[in-house]
Amino acid sequence: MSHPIISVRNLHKWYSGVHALKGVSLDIYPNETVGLIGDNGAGKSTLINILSGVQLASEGEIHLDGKPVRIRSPRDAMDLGIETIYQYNSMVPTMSIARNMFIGREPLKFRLFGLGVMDHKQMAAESTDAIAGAGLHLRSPDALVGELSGGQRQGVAIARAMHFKSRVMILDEPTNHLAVKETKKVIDFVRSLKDLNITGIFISHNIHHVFECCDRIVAMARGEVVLDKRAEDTSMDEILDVL
Amino acid sequence: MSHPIISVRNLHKWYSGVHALKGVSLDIYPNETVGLIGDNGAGKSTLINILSGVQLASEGEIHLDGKPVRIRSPRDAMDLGIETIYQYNSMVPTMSIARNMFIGREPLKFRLFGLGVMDHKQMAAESTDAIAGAGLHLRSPDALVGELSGGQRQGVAIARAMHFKSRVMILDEPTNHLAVKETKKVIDFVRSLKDLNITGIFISHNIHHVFECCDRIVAMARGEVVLDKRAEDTSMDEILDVL
Amino acid sequence: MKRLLKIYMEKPELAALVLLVLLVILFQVQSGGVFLSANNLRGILGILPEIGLMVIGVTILMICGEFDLSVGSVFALMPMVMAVLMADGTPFILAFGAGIAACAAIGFVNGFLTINYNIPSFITTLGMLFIARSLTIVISGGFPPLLPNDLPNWLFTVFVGPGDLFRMSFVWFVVIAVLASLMMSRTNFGNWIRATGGFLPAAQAMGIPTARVKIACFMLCSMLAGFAGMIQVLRLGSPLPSIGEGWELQAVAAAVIGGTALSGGIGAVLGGVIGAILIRVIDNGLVLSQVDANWFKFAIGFLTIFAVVVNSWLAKRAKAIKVET
Amino acid sequence: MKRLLKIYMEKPELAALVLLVLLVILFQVQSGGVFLSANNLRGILGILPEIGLMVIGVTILMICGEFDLSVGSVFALMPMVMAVLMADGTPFILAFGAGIAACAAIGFVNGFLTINYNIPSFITTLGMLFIARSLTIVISGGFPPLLPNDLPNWLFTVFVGPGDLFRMSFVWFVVIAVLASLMMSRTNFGNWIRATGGFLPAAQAMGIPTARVKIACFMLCSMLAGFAGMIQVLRLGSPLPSIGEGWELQAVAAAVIGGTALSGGIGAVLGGVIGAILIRVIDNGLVLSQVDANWFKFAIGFLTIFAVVVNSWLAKRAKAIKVET
Amino acid sequence: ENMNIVFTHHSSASNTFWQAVKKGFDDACGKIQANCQMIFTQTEGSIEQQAANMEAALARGPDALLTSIVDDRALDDIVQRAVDANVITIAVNVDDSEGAAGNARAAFVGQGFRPAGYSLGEAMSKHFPEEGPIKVLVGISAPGQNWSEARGGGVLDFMEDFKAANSDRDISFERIDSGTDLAVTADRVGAYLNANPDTTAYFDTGFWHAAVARVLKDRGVGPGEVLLGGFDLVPEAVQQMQAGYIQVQVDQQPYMQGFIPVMQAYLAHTVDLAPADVDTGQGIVTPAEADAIMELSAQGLR
Ligand SMILES: Nc1ncnc2c1ncn2[C@@H]1O[C@H](COP(=O)(O)OP(=O)(O)OP(=O)(O)O)[C@@H](O)[C@H]1O
Ligand SMILES: Nc1ncnc2c1ncn2[C@@H]1O[C@H](COP(=O)(O)OP(=O)(O)OP(=O)(O)O)[C@@H](O)[C@H]1O
Ligand SMILES: [Mg+2]
Ligand SMILES: [Mg+2]
Repeated sequence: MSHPIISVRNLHKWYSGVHALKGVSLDIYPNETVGLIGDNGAGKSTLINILSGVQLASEGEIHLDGKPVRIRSPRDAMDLGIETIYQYNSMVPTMSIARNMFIGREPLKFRLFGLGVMDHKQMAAESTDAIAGAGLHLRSPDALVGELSGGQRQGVAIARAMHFKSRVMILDEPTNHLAVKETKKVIDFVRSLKDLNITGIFISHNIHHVFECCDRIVAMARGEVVLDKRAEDTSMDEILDVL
Repeated sequence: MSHPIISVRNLHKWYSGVHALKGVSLDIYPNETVGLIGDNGAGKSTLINILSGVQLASEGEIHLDGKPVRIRSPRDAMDLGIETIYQYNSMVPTMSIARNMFIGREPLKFRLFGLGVMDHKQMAAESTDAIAGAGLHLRSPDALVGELSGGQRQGVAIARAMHFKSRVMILDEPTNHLAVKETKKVIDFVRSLKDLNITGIFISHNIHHVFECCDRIVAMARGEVVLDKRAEDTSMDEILDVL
Repeated sequence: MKRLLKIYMEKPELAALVLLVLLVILFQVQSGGVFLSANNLRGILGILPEIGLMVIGVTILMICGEFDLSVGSVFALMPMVMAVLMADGTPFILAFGAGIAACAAIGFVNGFLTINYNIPSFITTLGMLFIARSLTIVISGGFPPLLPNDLPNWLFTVFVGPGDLFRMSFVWFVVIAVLASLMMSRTNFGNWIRATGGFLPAAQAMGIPTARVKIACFMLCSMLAGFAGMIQVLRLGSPLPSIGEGWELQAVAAAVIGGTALSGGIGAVLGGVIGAILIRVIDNGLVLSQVDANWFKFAIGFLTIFAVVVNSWLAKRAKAIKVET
Repeated sequence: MKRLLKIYMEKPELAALVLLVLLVILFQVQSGGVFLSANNLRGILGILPEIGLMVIGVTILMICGEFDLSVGSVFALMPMVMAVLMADGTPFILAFGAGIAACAAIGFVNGFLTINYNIPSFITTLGMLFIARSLTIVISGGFPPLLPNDLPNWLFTVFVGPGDLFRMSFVWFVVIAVLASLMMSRTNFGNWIRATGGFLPAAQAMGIPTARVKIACFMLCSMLAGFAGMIQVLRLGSPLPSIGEGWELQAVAAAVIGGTALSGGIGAVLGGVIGAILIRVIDNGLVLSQVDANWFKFAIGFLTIFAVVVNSWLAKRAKAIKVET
Repeated sequence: ENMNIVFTHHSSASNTFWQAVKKGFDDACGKIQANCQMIFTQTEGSIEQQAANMEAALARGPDALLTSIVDDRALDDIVQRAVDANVITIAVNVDDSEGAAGNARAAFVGQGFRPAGYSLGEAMSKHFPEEGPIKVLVGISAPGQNWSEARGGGVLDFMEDFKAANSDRDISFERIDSGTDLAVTADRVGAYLNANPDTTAYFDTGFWHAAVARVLKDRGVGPGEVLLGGFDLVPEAVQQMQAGYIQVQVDQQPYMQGFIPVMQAYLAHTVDLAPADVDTGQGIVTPAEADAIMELSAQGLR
């Protein structure tokens, strides 16, 4: 078997008075899609927030391609090729859809030390495409995100992540708020990650969805990994049991 | 058949440049549970926000028990016996769970013109019960809501609504963020509404859930009602078709 | 032990208390023991209730998510209304009623405009700052009337307590602070204020009459500021139209030093009180430490920032203590 | 047509423009035609760039979600630094560089403390207000030096344009306003500023270096304030340590009148500019309308609130227009 | 042992006039090797801050307290306590309007606001045109603040008297809120002069009319076409006197106001000589003296 692309060793996380991760170790292999499930408050979001640089671990190590890395900010994670869809929307409500799509990664007509003039046309065109690609029907890329319905917002977040495909893709409950068709699109997308050479981590409370699109299933409870099996080696019942 | 408990006539809603409800008419009968489904942005949340007083309709009428009513604020709706779980969490993150449970309906030891001294003990005890009743395990009722995981927060919202059972209960995508067991608890709760003499409106993108616990199914698309049938008279396929 | 320390340090108002003690020690040494002398304490405690009462109102309003820049002007307006009325022969108690009513009216206008037109209270109350100050000058005609001699000073400004250390105003201050503190922590109204400031949509969705709650806080804030102004005027014996200028920023600073968040929802009356004491102590201590006049403001600014930085640093330390709660 | 009206009215900066036109007409009539006379315009346009430049910085900082109360003091500090250096024989250009560097340093400290200790910028910059003012007094030793006679006034204060209507400072103002406006709407940096102020967690999650963006805005704000102060001193010819007192609140008011939200994320440079013009027009127009000295502040306060109320009312009307967009 | 002397007043450190007082105060203290402290307020004109500063300063038990008495009542009690505690107390710059009858202070060094305003008006009236209407504008720099209202009031008192004395002429006067900021005063008074080009004279209650002089120059209005007068000999004002735009300026000799009371306190402390009232000068300065003053002013002596 190949070497793990991400390898997490003995990760601990303390939030003030809460011990949210109690020594989590986990290996994720290239081009595999891992389904992460677990009770409410099990620590799933905490784990992936650490991987995507939103939070800092209190203890433990992260290795990428076998090399130890320090992920101190979301920028670090992105630079390492980790793209994330967060459980709670990471959209700026006072900005338009098109601008939200490209925050931090604006296409520039002209650049100097990373700053430059944005290409509004390209942004509008690409975001229209990306949103259509996610199966969403929206009025215009200039609508404010704050004026979208819950599902529409989630759809934009997904469209953004799909547009900026990366080496590793983390999706934290992406299908919440989504309607039937859009949910199907997301599941298909997750399933297609493998073909695109992308490693995926998919969090969901819907075991059907997890089994539909994941190769390996990791279950967490109370801050620890309690089950880690290939999808074909386990069953829904076993998983419901450990939770 | 009995008279409708809530009857909505020709409801229109304009958000600045968006015509979100285009003449919705709907009758809801006592002790029935209505499943409301529809695409993202169909206008479901808008409709129920109007029923629960969070938003004002631009046009149209609402009748309760056959009498026209004006619901100008959430307080009005509550006074009419309408209790709501919102799609986006209606919790104050900087306050404790116990305080959040009872916002606006604090048990008082002593009162004068509606103001008085809160009974902290009762609040702690009742909220502990309510949360356990919703199947949630939380550290203490004094934890801040802002420090809970996504599912834990949703659980508190559900516990609150279950605790303050009312005549009409509206649930806007209540199972989002919830883990398997908690989801089941919610479905059971919705199913039990009938026995408690409560009328329910249940919004979900999970058609299985809707069929599991609703008597009647209403589908919306682009601000209009496009299907309104009893659950036994329709099928998942028919519904997927109209959406 | 560790757990207690953690719980203690996480409360910003208690962190401010640590700082207060440190500063008191520093100034006591710096001033060669004068700082804690009865004479000096008498001076500090004489003024404290005036800024303190104002800070209580401002703190509550900030917890409710709003902001009041007009307190300094209301501080001057209320006693001027009283003085003008009393100069016309109105008895004290009626003049007092009229003054408080004027403050309540100003608070109401602040709240009504802010909520009804959905504009930032920063602007409403900034406008009111000018309006109330202007009214003060207009009704005084530029030169304030003299106060009559038969005022109930025994109720507000006489010295009481062991060694005549306090003025009566201090008793008022303590009583009102305790009541306000109880209101915030024990009554449902306090819960509503906190919810309204913490997350307005949630408070509204839960049926709290948020508009009325906010207006009530605006009115309370104005009335406390006016009451404080009256006490000062009784103490000084002269209704000056210029008192209270710049106090609005000091009051906000005191509330923030005591741990109240500018964005609302977080804070405690006790914190505001400690913040007010800190500000008075800094001011007085710097005078006693004979800081050079030109550097005086520097020291004030520096210590204000320092207080909040230490507060924030202590809270961070507390969070890092690993004890399960 | 209806749609255009709607789009137009929904922009708060354009609503402010309507108000501006109305006020200009009002004052023109009130003053019997003096208001728009060349002489009076020359007066308004002379002082406008100074408050205007400050407002540009404050607006951008507010869009970024922060707040600066120290601008008024920096306004005084920068020219004082220059004057003291020039009195020692430093050439203008070097003194200018040193002044701007001092401003940048102050902005940096503001930003660094605010972000690193996670404290409200209200407090950091309130402290800095005192500190910078104190430094201004300290370096001048209480007695400001006279300016040398060979200053490049032609670059900043000479009259230019048709009928000598503008000063050069106005050209600077327009150029900087246009550049700032373009930066906010066209560059990725502008996008970052707006995202940082709009919803900080989202901006962070998307990998924007929010700390650096905020610090840059603080520095920009301080530098613009200092630059404005220098222009004023060149115009008036004397570096007084007291200039700019109270301007910080005016600058915030101008930004809000122009539609910038105090909570960040919303606003436009153009709005701030219009707000600044409105404030100057109100001030000037009231003098021409011969408002009594005691009522002057009343009128200022009233019109400030009125401007924002009208703005908010127009936006509400616009929202109620039923046109699909 | 060295004397401890404190000086409290109602002005803030950015006020140039009071910096000159401070210089005199510090120089005098150096001469007698006293331990001296001048306490400014944080807000210009804040009497309540001044009172608080006085209380704090008294807690240290100084030998002498020098203070301005800007209000007839607000400081009485504190001064009385100081006197009772045997602190040598001298009023400087401003006194109780009833003088020694209204306040327990031992003596007064300086010149009252109101009389100063009156003499400013009187001195300026020599420049008024012999005939034709007279239109005067008085800029109240800080409405509601004693120093500004009193100075303005003094000018207006004179104008009333002048009007009564010249009942056959058309004499009018007006007050505006002129602000305490060079730029703001320039803008406001500039606007007023646009609307009322026939204005005879403008009086400022501070020195901010120096900026008005610049406006007039920018507009090409010659010196003397609008008469300007105000208070305090800051360099800006002296410059404009040299240029001819300012006709009369009231000076109170700030350096002297800082210096003299220290000497008096010293004598009272060492040899028990009672402090006596000192008038720090008639105070009216005209352009003829401007050049000489400029030199002193640059050294902070006037
Ligand atoms: N900011 C915080 N402060 C304190 N405790 C926190 C914070 N965020 C999360 N927690 C706690 O950490 C634990 C793990 O939370 P986490 O969000 O990782 O759960 P999760 O597995 O994602 O749950 P869910 O499925 O409900 O989203 C929970 O007990 C939660 O209460
Ligand atoms: N505040 C708002 N301003 C402008 N438009 C809005 C606003 N809120 C909702 N809308 C629009 O109204 C329409 C209906 O929104 P609504 O939230 O009712 O949809 P929904 O059926 O609840 O969708 P979802 O399943 O995604 O929650 C959408 O097109 C949405 O973009
Ligand atoms: Mg989670
Ligand atoms: Mg919805």
